[in-house]
Amino acid sequence: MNNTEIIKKIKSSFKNVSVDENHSQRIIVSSNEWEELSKFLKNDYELFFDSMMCITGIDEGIDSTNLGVVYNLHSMKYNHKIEIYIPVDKNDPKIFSVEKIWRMAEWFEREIYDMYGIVFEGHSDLRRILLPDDWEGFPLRKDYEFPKTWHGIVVDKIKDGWE
Amino acid sequence: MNYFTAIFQTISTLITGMSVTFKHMLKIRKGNVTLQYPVERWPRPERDIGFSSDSYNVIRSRLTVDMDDCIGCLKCERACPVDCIKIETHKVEKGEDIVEANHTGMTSNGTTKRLLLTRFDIDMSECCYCNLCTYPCPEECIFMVGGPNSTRHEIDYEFSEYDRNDMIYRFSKVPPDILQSYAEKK
Amino acid sequence: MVDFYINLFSSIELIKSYQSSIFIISVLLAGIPIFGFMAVNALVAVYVERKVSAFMQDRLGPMGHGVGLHAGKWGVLQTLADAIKLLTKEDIIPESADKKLFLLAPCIIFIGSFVAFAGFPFNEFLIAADFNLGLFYILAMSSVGVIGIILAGYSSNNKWSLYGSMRSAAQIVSYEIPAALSLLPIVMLSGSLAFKDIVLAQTGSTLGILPNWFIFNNPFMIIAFWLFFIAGVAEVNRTPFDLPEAESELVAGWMTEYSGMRWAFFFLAEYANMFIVAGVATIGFLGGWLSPIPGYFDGSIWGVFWLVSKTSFLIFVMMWFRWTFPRLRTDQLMRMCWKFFLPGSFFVIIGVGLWDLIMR
Amino acid sequence: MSFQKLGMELLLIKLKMGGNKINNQNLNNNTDEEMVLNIGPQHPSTHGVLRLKTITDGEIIKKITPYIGYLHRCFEKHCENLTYEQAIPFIDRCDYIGSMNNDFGYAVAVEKLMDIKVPEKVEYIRVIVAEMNRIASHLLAVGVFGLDVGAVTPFVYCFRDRERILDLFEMLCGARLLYNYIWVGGVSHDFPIGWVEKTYDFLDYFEPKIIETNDLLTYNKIFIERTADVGVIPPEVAISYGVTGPNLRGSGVKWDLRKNDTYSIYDKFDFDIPVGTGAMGTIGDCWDRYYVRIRELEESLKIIRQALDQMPRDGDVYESMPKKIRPKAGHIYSRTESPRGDLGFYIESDGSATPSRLKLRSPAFTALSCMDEISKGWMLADMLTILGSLDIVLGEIDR
Repeated sequence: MNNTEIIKKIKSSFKNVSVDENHSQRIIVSSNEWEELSKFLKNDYELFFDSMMCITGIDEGIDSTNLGVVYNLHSMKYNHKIEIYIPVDKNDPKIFSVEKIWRMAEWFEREIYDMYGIVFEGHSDLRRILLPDDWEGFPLRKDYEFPKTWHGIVVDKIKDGWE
Repeated sequence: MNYFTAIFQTISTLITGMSVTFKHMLKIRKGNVTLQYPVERWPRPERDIGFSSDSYNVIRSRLTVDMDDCIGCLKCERACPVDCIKIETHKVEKGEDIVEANHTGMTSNGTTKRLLLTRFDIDMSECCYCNLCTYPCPEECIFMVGGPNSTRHEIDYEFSEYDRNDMIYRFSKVPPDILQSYAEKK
Repeated sequence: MVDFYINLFSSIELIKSYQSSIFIISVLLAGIPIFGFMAVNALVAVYVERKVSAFMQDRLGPMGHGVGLHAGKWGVLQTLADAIKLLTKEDIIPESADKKLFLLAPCIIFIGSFVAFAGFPFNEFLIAADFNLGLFYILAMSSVGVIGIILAGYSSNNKWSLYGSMRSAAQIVSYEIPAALSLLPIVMLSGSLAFKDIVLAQTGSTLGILPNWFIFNNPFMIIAFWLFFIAGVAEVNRTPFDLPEAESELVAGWMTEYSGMRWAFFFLAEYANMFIVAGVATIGFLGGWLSPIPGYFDGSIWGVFWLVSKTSFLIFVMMWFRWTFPRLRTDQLMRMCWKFFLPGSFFVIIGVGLWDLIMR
Repeated sequence: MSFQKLGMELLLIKLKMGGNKINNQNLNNNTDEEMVLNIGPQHPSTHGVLRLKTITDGEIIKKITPYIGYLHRCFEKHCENLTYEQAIPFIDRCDYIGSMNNDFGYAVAVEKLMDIKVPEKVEYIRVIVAEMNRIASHLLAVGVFGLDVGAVTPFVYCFRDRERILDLFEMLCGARLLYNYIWVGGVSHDFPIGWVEKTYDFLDYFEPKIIETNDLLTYNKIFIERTADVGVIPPEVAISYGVTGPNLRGSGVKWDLRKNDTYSIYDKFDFDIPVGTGAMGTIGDCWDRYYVRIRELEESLKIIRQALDQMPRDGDVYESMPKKIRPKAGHIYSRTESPRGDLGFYIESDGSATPSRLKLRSPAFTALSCMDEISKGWMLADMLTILGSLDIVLGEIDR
């Protein structure tokens, strides 16, 4: 199946799914429909997306009120791909966790939580993964401000004869 | 029966392995790969790219600047991914030569120098040897030493220092009185 | 040697009456050379080990260009430099360690191998304490060290050390059995537990050319030799049986927390144990201090030479093992002992017994 | 004061101060038989700075919780402030064992985003250096795996051969480990004169060395005992966890992006995809994963030989290199086969000279995430074997 066929197939079951205007290959789903759609994508006989390639968190910019999560899915059986984009509100970022469906999502979702603060509902172990547990803020958000000190250690570069 | 095959397999494979190491031990004179470092040095790779060797850098090594040729275009500073180059320039009146500061009007490529470089610092402790700064340079005055350039600068791999500040290489040699006068003008 | 010194001093009129001091002096005079030998043995063996490992790995190992700046020609001074470094290093005792046991452990390990050397003959006369139970004594003494290992692992209050010592205890205790059982055929053939008698039983030649060593006595003895040797390798914790210190698993096993001189004592003991295991194998199977060409090059000095060179060869084989093989796992180690080595050594005992019964 | 009395005094002081009490709290309410063991961050076989909190019962592993992030260098945040060219030195440093493959993946992704068609010669050069780097990376994986199991010598042999590849790379681009060689739209410079001949020499030299490694390690009975049947990853678990590369092929799944989702000019070469067959135990055990790597060495040699034979000798490597890299607004997810598996790049561009988002999907990250699943119930020594067989690079995991 090629991309348009996959999108058609998904659209036949899910009415609210829309194709991204800027990027025609991917589809946009609202976060409350993702739970059903993810199970459908995994279990449907013709789609059979058994492998998740990548989950990426995105900040749409300082002006936008949205964060987003991009899921890149792939079927080992049929060798076709689909990209799904789910926008979430910056103030209350919540999204269904697909940890139980694709196990690799466990760490990728933790990483996105770590970097963007998107909460994955139903995740078994949602902790920070790359940053220390006591880190404040979510660094990959565009409005993140770099801390001046960390535990009393001055972060700014101090070097003789430099600036 | 498995019991005895296991014993046999163990003995035969272990003896095979031991013969490999023993052969290596006997052939140590021919096969050794140790480089006895302070006495023997790493051989410089022969790199003949077919280019004019003046403009080419064969080894990722210490950065050097020919201050005679630098026109202060800041392209290398902008190309550096780790911001280890810092350049400060001052405008000089046309035709003014300041020989003691390597400001002599013309570069070897024939470009007129309009700016006096009061500061050209490279922090080699931060340099990541990516070579990105050498490509955009229009005068080919910033380069890494070694290889064909070794006629101009000797190859050196181990440029360690006791003080971290000594790793900041200051290429601009503007005498203090001139520096003072420009600071006042500003 | 002790008896020799006691006799010597007793014959001197001046100090004849101080019997107890004569005994102490004699023991010291016999013991100090052992300590010296252990130290020299460790120095040489460490150097050889480094060189052997380097050559097997296409490297050169320690090298140098001139004394002072580097470690001498071919790096011969390397181990000496290491010894000086270890002696001058800070001795760290972890705060939460059980201090008394922590300090006691290296002593016990060292004493274990030191005492075993007391019964070890270098030739017919050169033996610190000659007694008629030599083989039995050395087998008993070589397992004293395990107490030290357990103490070291327990007292360090470190989980890696604990793992190392537990593994070590299980391993050494298990491998004692096949090691001892595979030495039994020697006792059967020579009819004695004294080293002197064992070696004397191997004089002469067999099959015309071969020396009449026990290893050539019958095919079962070859199996017995390898069983003992491999069990011995396991007993001194060398690769492929180096689970107690398994550097890639347990950091350094039971010696993780030790540093400086205490750690050097472990090292000294390890190489001394290697020498003892190789030496017992030499005496038991390879004719001890007898020359490989029967009838030639025999004598006291030659005897020491033959014994040390045969033993060194076996130590080299141990090093060869170490730089070739991967390490076993705990359960595999135990399985190997109980399923292969123990039945094997019983089989050898029966075989040697039958052979002796039928052929002689 | 007598000594006895002094001793009593000291004892009393000690008791008042709480004595030698060791702070021995029961972590996580374990039962008496369980023990928490911290493996790492400083441990000889964690392949970097990785901390594994293991709950053990004797030597049996009950649970593993990996803690990563000790090498976190804010790679993704950093890339948002760098131009596309400047990002390459940082991408080099992610998987520092297979830098060429990282650059390759990145270059392919950006070229797809910008619709650049690179000349054939550049493609050949890229394939050759990427496969050379794959050999170097697999040599390290094989050698270090041997080291984890306890064999030191294969490690040194592997490094000896790897050094030759690094020498060739030094001749090629001046750097030995972090090359910055493959650029968007081209490579930083052409092969130097004599490099191709030296590469042929290396191929001839290297082929018998694989047999030697097999003799020394692969078919060694102790090694087989240690690795066969240990740490089996069933295929469905591997796919679900996103385990890719040699680890997935070790589980018997014939999946290689170079063949199945081909990029660059890999479709021009004739090579096999080695998969685990369970020759010494179960399909998907440590030995299979190890042996897939050994076989891949041979396949890479094949590819290099073909590429060197077919490569056009003339041509400009800078031909298609853009003056300024400013992709139009858009995004791309592109993946290539790095020595460790699928190396994905998600790049989102807003039309400026810097990417607005650059995500690196690291294959070692997913491989490590299934650590807990596959090593439960094995012994401590096996756990480190399994970790070694996954061939992780912490620089790539932590980014």
